[in-house]
Amino acid sequence: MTIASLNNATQVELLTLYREMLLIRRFEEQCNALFLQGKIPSTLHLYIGQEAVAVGVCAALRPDDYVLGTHRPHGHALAKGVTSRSIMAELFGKVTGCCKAKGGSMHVGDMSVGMFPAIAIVGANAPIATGAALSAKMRGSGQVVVAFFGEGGANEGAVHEAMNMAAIWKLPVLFVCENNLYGASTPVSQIVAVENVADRAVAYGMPGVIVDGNDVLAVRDVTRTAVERARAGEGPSLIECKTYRLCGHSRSDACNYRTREEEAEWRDKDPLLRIRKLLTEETGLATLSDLEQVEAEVEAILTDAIQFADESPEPAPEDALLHVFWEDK
Amino acid sequence: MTIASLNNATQVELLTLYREMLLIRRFEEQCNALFLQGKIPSTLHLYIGQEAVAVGVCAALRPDDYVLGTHRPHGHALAKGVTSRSIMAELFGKVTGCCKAKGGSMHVGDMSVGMFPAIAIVGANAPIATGAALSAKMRGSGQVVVAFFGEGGANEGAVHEAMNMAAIWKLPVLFVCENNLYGASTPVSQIVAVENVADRAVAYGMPGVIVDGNDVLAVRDVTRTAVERARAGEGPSLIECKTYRLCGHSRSDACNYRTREEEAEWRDKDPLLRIRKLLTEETGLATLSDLEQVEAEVEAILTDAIQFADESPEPAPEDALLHVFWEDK
Amino acid sequence: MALMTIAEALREGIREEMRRDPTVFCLGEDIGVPGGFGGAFTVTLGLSDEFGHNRILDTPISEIGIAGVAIGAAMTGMRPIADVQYGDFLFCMMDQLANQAAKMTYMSGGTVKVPLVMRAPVGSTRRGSQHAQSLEAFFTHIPGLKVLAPSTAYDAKGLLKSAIRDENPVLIFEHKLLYGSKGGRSEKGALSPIGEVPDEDYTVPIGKGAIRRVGKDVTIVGKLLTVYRALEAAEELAKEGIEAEVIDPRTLIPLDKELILESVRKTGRLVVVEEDNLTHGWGAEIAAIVAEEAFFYLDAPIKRVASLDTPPPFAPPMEAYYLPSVERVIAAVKSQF
Amino acid sequence: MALMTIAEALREGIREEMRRDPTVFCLGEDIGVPGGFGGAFTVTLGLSDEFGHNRILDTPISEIGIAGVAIGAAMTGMRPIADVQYGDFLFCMMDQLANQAAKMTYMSGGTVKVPLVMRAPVGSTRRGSQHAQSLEAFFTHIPGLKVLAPSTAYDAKGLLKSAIRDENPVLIFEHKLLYGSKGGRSEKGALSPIGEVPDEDYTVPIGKGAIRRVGKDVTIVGKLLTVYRALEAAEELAKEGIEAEVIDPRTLIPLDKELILESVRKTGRLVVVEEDNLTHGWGAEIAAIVAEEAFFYLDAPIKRVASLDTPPPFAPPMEAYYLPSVERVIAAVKSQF
Ligand SMILES: Cc1ncc(C[n+]2csc(CCOP(=O)(O)OP(=O)(O)O)c2C)c(N)n1
Ligand SMILES: Cc1ncc(C[n+]2csc(CCOP(=O)(O)OP(=O)(O)O)c2C)c(N)n1
Ligand SMILES: [Mg+2]
Ligand SMILES: [Mg+2]
Repeated sequence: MTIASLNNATQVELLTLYREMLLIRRFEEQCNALFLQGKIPSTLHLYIGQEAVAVGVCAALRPDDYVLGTHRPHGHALAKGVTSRSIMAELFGKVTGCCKAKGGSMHVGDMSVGMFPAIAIVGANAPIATGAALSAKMRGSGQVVVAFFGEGGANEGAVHEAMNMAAIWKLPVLFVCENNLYGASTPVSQIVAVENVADRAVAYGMPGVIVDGNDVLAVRDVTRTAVERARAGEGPSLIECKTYRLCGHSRSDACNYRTREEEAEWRDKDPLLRIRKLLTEETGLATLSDLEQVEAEVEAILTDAIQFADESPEPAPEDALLHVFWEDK
Repeated sequence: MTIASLNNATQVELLTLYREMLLIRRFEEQCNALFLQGKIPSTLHLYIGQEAVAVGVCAALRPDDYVLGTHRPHGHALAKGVTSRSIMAELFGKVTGCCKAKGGSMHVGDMSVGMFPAIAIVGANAPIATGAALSAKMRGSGQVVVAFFGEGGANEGAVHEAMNMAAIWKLPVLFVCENNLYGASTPVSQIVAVENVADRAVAYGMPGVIVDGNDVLAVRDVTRTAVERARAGEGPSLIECKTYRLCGHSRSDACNYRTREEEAEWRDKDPLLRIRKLLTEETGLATLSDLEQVEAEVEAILTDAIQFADESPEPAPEDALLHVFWEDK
Repeated sequence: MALMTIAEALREGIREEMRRDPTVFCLGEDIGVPGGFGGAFTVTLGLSDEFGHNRILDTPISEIGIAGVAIGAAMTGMRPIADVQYGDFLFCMMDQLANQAAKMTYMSGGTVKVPLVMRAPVGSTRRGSQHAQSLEAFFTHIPGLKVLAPSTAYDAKGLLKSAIRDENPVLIFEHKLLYGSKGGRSEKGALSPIGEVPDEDYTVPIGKGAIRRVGKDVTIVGKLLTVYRALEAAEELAKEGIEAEVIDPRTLIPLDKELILESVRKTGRLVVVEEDNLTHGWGAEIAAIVAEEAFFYLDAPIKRVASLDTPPPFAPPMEAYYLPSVERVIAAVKSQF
Repeated sequence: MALMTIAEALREGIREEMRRDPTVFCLGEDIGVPGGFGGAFTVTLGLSDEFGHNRILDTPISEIGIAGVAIGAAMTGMRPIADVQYGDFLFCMMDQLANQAAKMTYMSGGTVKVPLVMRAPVGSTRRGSQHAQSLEAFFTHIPGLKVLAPSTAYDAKGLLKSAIRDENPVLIFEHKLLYGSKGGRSEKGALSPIGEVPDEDYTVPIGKGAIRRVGKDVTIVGKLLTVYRALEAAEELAKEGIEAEVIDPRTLIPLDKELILESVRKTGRLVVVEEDNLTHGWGAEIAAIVAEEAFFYLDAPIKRVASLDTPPPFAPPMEAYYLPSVERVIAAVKSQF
């Protein structure tokens, strides 16, 4: 393994990326189980299979940069630093949740770590990201903003308006399209006539980059380039991450709109397998016991988060009346 | 003058194009005067300077093809064959108007000649055009649909959604962008970061064509190509016509956001001057007296239209209650 | 007669109309993908097997486009039935519905028609603020739209058929908890108002309400799910000797105003129950009509029971508190005596 | 004290707040282009001379984008004032306003705020159906938004300043015929409610209505232009011995309910006048509140005077018939005696 293929990542960095990806994977698997147990009353869109995108992108960000997630936001939120406890408690519908149980799965966020409340109207987060980037520019804060959206969401008018405005004002925002080949049940080939969503960047005069979304280092590196550009005042980028959802669209989805063969192919490209292999077989940077230690850390975090969520109190019914306006506290 | 530069147009064809362009020009000039005289109670967005676009495009259409206009629709409507009488009466607010005085300037249309009621919400006509094209395809009618919009309107989300849907379904629709350099007071350079609006066609996998919008033959010819493609089931095209509005955006616009020099330059490129020159000096296909005859014809049409409008009755106040639903007649 | 859920009844209604009229077609997100869901709530499930993918047309996620395409198709000889996965997304296509579809016939002086149907699920089902709203009041305020709200399988099919045959844009609101309580996509807390649906062709006329329970002491007007809340409340109230008349307008625009006024003239009391948030909600108009047109018959203040004036909250205890409960209906009625 | 039109008062209000607070900025179409219009109705005219084009930001024609950008900026430390050229275009940005701006604070459990101002002109002025609507009722029904409707220069400036300093999304409806009747962009039929505006800093509190005329026989509630229609009607009625109290709520959400209830308790009669179309309009809520909370004080049916339930027609005779006239207000009041 040459240094180049590691993209200069150190062992510590790689293990950190691995830990974050694993945390998301295990968090989502636990969610699924807890949903089936009736602990989570919310609907759920899980991030299984796409971990390298959120983790790779957020690895290239500063803590004070902003991320805007989607209806599938747990991965975005965890990667940006929202705690497992506060997300899990939110899903359980507990007052200790990151949105005090007002939001639920589709709206998790925590502005104190730069994660906007996630937005479940597909595409609607893009213009808000452009606005945050305008604000960063106006305030001279040097912050960069990331809007995640799917290849399905790319066809929303909101995304078009947002990209155009970001481009004309050269705003520090990254439009990260997670192309997981399906929007709910609909394959990308049915809803986009071009080869790549990134091809749309030329329509706005911004760079369009395509990256293997299951390769966390590759994602991190293209993001770094785009972030540098953005911070230098050179404007937005569109990054398309080719990936796959290794789970249903939402709960109770048997995925009959895709083949078992296709799923198997992508399971072989599982981003977790990939980074594990990189760390062990390919570079020898980590031993199996290093990985086990990471796994143990992750399990401890999740056990704690679940316990925390489980033991946290439910909101009082009348809490529904709070927070309609900022002053209602 | 070679045959090529005439694009095989015959004398009769050329004189017809000239007549239609002149009709629009004079119609709009009369509107302006009539507005100042208090005869027209409506707001007005005039088409002066852009005549070659509507006329060139519509010259490539069949009578049963559809056109969707904008807030600046008189030219589109006249070119598609709506009568001067019925448009003028509409502007006067008379029951004989093409919309029975319900619509006004911004909504003129007549479906019996394929002109949709114009839509004054910028960009909103594009998805409706896509729907009409879907319908044409489903009905197997062979009809083609044209949606006009400005370079300003190109930044509406509605246009993005419409173009994408038309592309994936290979629908017979032409998106004709009239780039007249300004959207109201705002110059195109401030709102689009790319050189040409037509560059956006690649985002949808459709052809993007740029044409001199003041050259009626050039417009007609690129439209013909796109129409053939559309009728052959090969899908939509985006045609950008570079042109200029030789008048204010709407009534009471002193155009102080652009220079008198720029205006003078474009006045030299006036599409009417151009076709006159082509007909006389360049090809000798018409004499000055031929042109004068056309002018006389146009004046007669307009005199009649104005008289018709003037003498037509106003609607009864209670007519306001009609037509909310189809059955309210 | 077959027993059907509302989802099934809607599906059969679409099927029959598509068989009858080749210009009828469906469009929407995930409505016909092989192996897919048949729309968010299974209404179009299996229809592409019979009608193919040209007539059960899957769209990109482009709500402006879906509405616009439906309008353009409707204006040129087709009869589209458009599906929006959650009513909340109607806001994304609001311009197309409010400024285009609703006004086209009028602006054109009655020269064009827009015979489209738009179906939208509403209701709060633990999905948080953006997948839970009841949006009826936004659309009943737009002249040029007809607005339907079926609460039984019989009405769902009959009204849908009327809507498809109507020459105007018709919006049908369907409640998520009324589609039926079985199947993979069914919702927690769903009622299963399985009902008899005739095998032969029938329609339910647009503009006619229904009396769901006869009573003489108070008129309760509900719609969609709150019809059932009202009926439950009425049963409780009957135990205490208060006989409530429960009215289901079924059609919100045009409204069967006389049915409500007649009932109030008899009972002297009105309670309006709806799931939308209270202020400037649909119920305000019902109250205003009665306060003008049956004023002298009223024996007690008009009461409205609705959701709180908050966005829909996620957590179940807050959601339950937010929604109009049977208890709140009972309390409102009792306060009038 | 200076005499100002509403357009001037708004402009001065923006100017003062932009001087006071560097986070305040304006965005919209054609608001600051040199040589341009200063917005569709001159409110921002000249402001870019003082504040430059970064703070008076011209946007593309992208309403979703304008609203979204305002939200994103507001959530991250700025205080945007967004301009929509005609209120009708609010439908294009409806999702951003209704699903995003209004719900963000709530969905986040009160952890984020969205201090944005959106200004929108309303009213029918011979432009046809898509440039004439009064959209208040759509937005007063969305929990999480504050909605203002100033009808005098004093209130316009004072309320705008309160809106800019508010931590929530605030929508300000301005009537095209109230901006002032002079200048190149003024409208036919415009009133010129030129009023005194203090030179020193002042605000008008959000949530406080105003009694524009004191009376004892009937309460007329109007807003924006219909305040003036109501006042005119009141003068006529006074000639016949009927003394009307005219109330201008100024703030639609939150509403100064007590002011209205108190007046109705005194007069026993209520007429609500608004320019929006009648059915499910803003006035329905006012009627519903009174029919519940002041029921026992009412001596006559509650009347509403509004535009017809049609889209706005173009031709002047139809437009005049469509709009709520002084005559219709007078007739409504008289019907109560
Ligand atoms: C405006 C809007 N339309 C439709 C939906 C329903 N919906 C939720 S997720 C989804 C599919 C999204 O596909 P994509 O953008 O590719 O993201 P993915 O789910 O694949 O992550 C749809 C249609 C929505 N939430 N918002
Ligand atoms: C959705 C919407 N936003 C704004 C407007 C107001 N408006 C009318 S015309 C216009 C400029 C349009 O520019 P462009 O699309 O270039 O067309 P042009 O006027 O140059 O023909 C604007 C902003 C509108 N009518 N609709
Ligand atoms: Mg996807
Ligand atoms: Mg233009």
